[in-house]
Amino acid sequence: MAKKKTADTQVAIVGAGIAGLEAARQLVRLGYDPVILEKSDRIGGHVADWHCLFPDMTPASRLLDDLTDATHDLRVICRANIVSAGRLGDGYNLLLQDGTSIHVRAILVATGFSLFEAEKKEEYGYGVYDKVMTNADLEHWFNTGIDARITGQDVRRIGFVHCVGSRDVKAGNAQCSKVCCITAIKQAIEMKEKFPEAEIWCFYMDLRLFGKKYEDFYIGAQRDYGIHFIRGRVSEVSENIDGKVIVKAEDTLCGKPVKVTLDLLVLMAGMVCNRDNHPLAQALGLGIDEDGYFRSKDNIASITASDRKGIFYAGAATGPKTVPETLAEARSAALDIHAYLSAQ
Amino acid sequence: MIYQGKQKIWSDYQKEIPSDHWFYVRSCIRQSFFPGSEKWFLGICRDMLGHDIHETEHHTTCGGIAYHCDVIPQETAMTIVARQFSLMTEAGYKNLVASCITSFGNYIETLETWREFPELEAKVRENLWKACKREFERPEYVAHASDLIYKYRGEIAERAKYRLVNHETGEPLRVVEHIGCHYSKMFPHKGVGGAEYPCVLSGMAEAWGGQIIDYPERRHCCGFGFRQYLVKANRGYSMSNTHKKFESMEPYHPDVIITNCPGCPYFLDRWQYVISEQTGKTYGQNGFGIPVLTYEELAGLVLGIDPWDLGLQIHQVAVEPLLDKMGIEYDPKAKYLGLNEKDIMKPGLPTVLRCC
Amino acid sequence: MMDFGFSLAPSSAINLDTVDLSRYRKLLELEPDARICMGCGSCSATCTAAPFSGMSVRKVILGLQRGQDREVDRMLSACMLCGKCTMVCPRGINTRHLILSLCRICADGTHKEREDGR
Amino acid sequence: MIERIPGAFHPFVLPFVFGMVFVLGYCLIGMVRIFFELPREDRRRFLISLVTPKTAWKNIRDIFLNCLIHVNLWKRNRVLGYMHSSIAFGWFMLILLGHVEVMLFLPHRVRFFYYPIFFNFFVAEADATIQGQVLMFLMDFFLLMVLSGIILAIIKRFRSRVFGMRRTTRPSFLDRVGLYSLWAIFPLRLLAETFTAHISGGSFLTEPAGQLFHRFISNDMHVLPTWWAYSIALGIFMVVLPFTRYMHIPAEMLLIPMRNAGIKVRHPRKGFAKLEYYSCPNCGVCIDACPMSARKENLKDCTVYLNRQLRRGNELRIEQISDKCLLCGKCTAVCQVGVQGPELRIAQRERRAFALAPDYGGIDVAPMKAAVAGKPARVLYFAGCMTALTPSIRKATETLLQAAGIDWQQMDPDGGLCCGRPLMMAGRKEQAEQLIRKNVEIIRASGCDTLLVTCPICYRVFKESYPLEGIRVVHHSVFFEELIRDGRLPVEYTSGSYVYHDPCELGRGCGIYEEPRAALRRMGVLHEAGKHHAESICCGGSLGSLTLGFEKRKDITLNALKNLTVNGPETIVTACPLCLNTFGRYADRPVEDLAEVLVKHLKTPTI
Repeated sequence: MAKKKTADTQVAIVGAGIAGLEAARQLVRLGYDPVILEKSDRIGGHVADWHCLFPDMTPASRLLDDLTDATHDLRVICRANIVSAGRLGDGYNLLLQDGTSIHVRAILVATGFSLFEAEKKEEYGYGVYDKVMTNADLEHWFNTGIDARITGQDVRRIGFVHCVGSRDVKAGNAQCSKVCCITAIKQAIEMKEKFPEAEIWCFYMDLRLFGKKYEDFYIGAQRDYGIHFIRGRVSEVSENIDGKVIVKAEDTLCGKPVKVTLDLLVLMAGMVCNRDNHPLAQALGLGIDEDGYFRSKDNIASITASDRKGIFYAGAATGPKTVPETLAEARSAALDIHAYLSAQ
Repeated sequence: MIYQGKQKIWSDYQKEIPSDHWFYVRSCIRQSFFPGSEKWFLGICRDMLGHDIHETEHHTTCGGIAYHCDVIPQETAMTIVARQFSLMTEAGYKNLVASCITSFGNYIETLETWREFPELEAKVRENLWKACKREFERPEYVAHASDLIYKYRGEIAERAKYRLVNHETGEPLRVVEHIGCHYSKMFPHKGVGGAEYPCVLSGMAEAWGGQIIDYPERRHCCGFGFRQYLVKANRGYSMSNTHKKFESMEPYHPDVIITNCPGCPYFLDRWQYVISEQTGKTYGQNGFGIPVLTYEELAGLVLGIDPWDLGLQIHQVAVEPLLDKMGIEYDPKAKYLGLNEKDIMKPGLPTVLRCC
Repeated sequence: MMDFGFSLAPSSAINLDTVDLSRYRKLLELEPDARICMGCGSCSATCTAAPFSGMSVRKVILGLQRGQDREVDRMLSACMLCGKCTMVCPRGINTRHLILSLCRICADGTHKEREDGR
Repeated sequence: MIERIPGAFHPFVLPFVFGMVFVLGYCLIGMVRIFFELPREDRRRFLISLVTPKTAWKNIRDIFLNCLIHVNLWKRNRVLGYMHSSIAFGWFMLILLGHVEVMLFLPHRVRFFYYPIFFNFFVAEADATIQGQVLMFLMDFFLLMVLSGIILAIIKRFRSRVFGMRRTTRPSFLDRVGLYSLWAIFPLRLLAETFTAHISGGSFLTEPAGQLFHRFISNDMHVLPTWWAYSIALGIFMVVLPFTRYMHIPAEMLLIPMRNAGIKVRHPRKGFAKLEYYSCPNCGVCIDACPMSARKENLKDCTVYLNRQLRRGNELRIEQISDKCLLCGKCTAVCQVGVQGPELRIAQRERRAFALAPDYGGIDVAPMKAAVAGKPARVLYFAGCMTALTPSIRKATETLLQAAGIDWQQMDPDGGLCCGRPLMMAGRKEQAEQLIRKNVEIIRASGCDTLLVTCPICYRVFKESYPLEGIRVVHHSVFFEELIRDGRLPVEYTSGSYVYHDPCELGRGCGIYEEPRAALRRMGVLHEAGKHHAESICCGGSLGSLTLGFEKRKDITLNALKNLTVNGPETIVTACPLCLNTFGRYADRPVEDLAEVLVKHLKTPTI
């Protein structure tokens, strides 16, 4: 049921992360010629920085390659900044910072999330202590092998702090980021494989392992990799004279404070709403929830619909999502757009 | 430790401290523990640097000790605070500077509480009026005395006679800074540099040539804990906290500890003696302890004020090793000579801790 | 030593740097499944001995990893080996054998009273 | 018959004589040692039993029926039965008749114990008498019988499946030496007697065979070598016997009277235990019977291997085998000798050193005593730990007690002390006794005359180890069956079909098989499982096993379920909370406790 491509059936996709790219791929299949607006200078979003994806340890690059191959011929405008948007006819006119004006009949907001700035949790010393890094830094190291914080083979004790900037009212984000528990376990296993002699501790508040194969990951981490799990939030991190980090937490299951000296501490920085949501919401006239994510028309039946006609959402623009959820939502949004445009 | 990382955090916690016209409120206990400190605060800020700092003899306790010992309710504490504000209003000042960290915390806590619950402020105004027919304006700015010295650290550095540098080796002295808990742990934005890496004292030490040590237990409380110390049965717990700090800083071989709280220097100083008696362990070089100074005393030393005029002979831990390192000239014989060369008597010596 | 009427209090914190895990490691040789405990507490909830003693297999497994040997022994000596904990364990840990193995590990002389760092 | 060899001696008898003296000496010393390893009261009991006519007669009968005729084996497998009894009984008869011959013809040679064995060598047939002919006929007949058994044994060795045995043990090197020498004895005897048949006479077997041989070989040069070979085969067999599985032959002859005297395993390695594991014939029947054999990795953990390792003193394996076992008792039920696998294992577990011994001294039973004493009732119901996890049993039991108008109260409404049986099974007898003392206090405080239990594990220990004189300990299956019979629990017959699973502790443990079946027959069609009663298959959940993990028990349970459902029952019924829990996990059809079934069939009283 491919439709004939016409100039005014154009759809603008804001954000060239996996949600935007997947939606673009589906829209192309449906016969549209979407334009992708990306604020940074490259496509792929956060997944482009990731090494492997749980639960099957699929290389992130494979997913991205598939997506970029399928959207290869599309027009992607990088470093795009939507200055204003106005209703024009049955569509919208988007004005970019460089004066480019794009007329589209539907907009897909796939702006994703921002990674919580771990520096904000000052007590964890990210950016201050030599051996504290984030989950994103670790993925970068998996990809490139370059990080001053991991030197040589002498990494014998590693800690993972779950919920950094998630479920933390003081850090301005009360939401669970959904993926950090399983990411921590994934990364802990990867580290154990790289440093088999290492002892690894995961400090968690709750383990939220809801997805397919996640529990297997958890049991595997315990049984096969001997990773230790301590139920308790890290309260403070210090640095000792050797530059190692001393982590203090309460083992809430034991009811006692614990202290451990580590060679490396990985902070599982959570997902927070995209910092640029606000200006975009203002430009497009969209609602923002208290958590800073875009407000869907309905959180059960129409997550991908906005309050405004012709504007749709996909992926983490509306809240923390896993990769498969994001992809599914992107496909769903593409169908919604198709239905919307076909009905006009 | 990545210094730039700390600076980045400090930049988030800078206060615009007014440069002049302060109403000074003293501490209950500092005058007896470290009698030179408050005297020289005024001496330095008012007389040397020429700032307008006013104090009144009508000032009383802020109620902090009683409040933190669970002896009086918060409403009472707030009413006492309101009276201090009324004294300030009466004297025509808008900026309050407290000598005591607990007072500072108490003032800030009171103001923040009133901000959240205005009805409490109304109640306290009523209480104050009923009690002593007084009225007050809220201070525009509340600072701690160390904030002021921090602000004037550059001016002091310009007039410095000595620097925090080992005059023989030229190496910077290793300085441990200890911030009173009530300074910024309750309201990080009210302290210079926040709660995790406060820079109010480290800023002074660095401005005067010293090198700050970040040891693992730097955040830890000195152990005073009000109730913990005041009840004798709990004193071991109080001391254990201090002990934990010393054990943690020991590997860094600090030359001096500076503090900005009335209780902390007292406990960090006196417990060194008790710990040495109980465990046989001392933390300084050659059997000495680590000298513990208030920021005013340190400023005084840097400015070349005679150590015995600063009251350093009142300290349990001998300060002479520090004076020697800084190259400060002093008369050992004058150590126990008081006003008008009156002999204030040399105390008995501890069995373990070396004091002379 | 001078008597001040008070003295340094031992730390209640568990120092994972100094905790003696030899018993736990020995246990893992005999009962590797001790690793997969997720601390759900089913065992403690169903325990026949618990109402009389505070016995908890969950705490035993945890205590071993945190060097709480004294507490572990106290709990172990309350176990009646009824096996209900094994029946309810969602992870299928052979808790009954775990307890028996632990009782034996002490016999091998590896048992040391050890509290954090002292 | 006249003596052919003057002096009644020839050097070829020496191997036999040496072997015989060795084995007799060895066994005698062994018997004495075992006797003195028994505790003093057991020794007394044994001696008294030997002179008590009733047990003495029983001993003779049991030894004859079991050791010679192998009646139990006949019942199980006729071919195997025949094989064993033909060898054992045939051989026995050869020896007996040999002696008869000697006594009949050369009574002065009786004192040469080798004489009857090599009778045909030493004598020449002077005149054919009827007696002689009959004896010679019998000798040939029993020799043929033994030979037929040996042929079967050889076939069994290589094709055990023909005899219905799926798995059997692998003989050790010495076992093989013993086996081959045993196989060789009788063909060699046949040869020897055949070659001497023309001198010493023979019957239907040896005589024609002798004549046949003489057609090819006319001189007697080969006569002596065959007698040598026969003697050597006997000698080798006797010498290796104490170190092979054939030790079971003499050991069993002592085991039977000791068991009849009521002696039990008290020490893991000494006395009766030693006798038990020496009595194991290594036949391997227990391998197929063992429920753990559902998993291949457990094949070497059944009782026959325990016995073998006990003899070898392989401590590591002894511990592994002892700890893994479910203690279901199936091996004992199928064992021809009756080796008590579970008891032997518990004894090994008891031997283990534990630095940490539980101590229940701190448990205050006063509140529990006060609670039961507060409302005395005739029947005290002890639900037990396991029943707390299967509340359906407790509820059904309560309903039935109510319906029957029983004056009852529960002993452990808020959870009580453990009965102690799990501790016993783990080999921690002293600790179990602490719990027993405390529970007895509570039971006594209640003033009950009947202690009702729904858990066979508790039932067994209450029965066996609790000093509860004057109080009837009864399992609910028995108790409710009685009430049904007395008409106090009217039940309806419906179209349902059931299979009853015998819980190990209730069936093999306490001998209760029929009452639950009788109760079920009143409510519907009762099917039997493939293996049932004493040979029922453990559910796999048993507390007996210390080391079997959750995953590894699954196959055992599935195998037991397969056995239960061969006749297609709608519902699996058991009478044990642990079986219920275990089967419930994997069963493809409802699994219910007898009490639950009863409640469903309870006739509502018509008013």
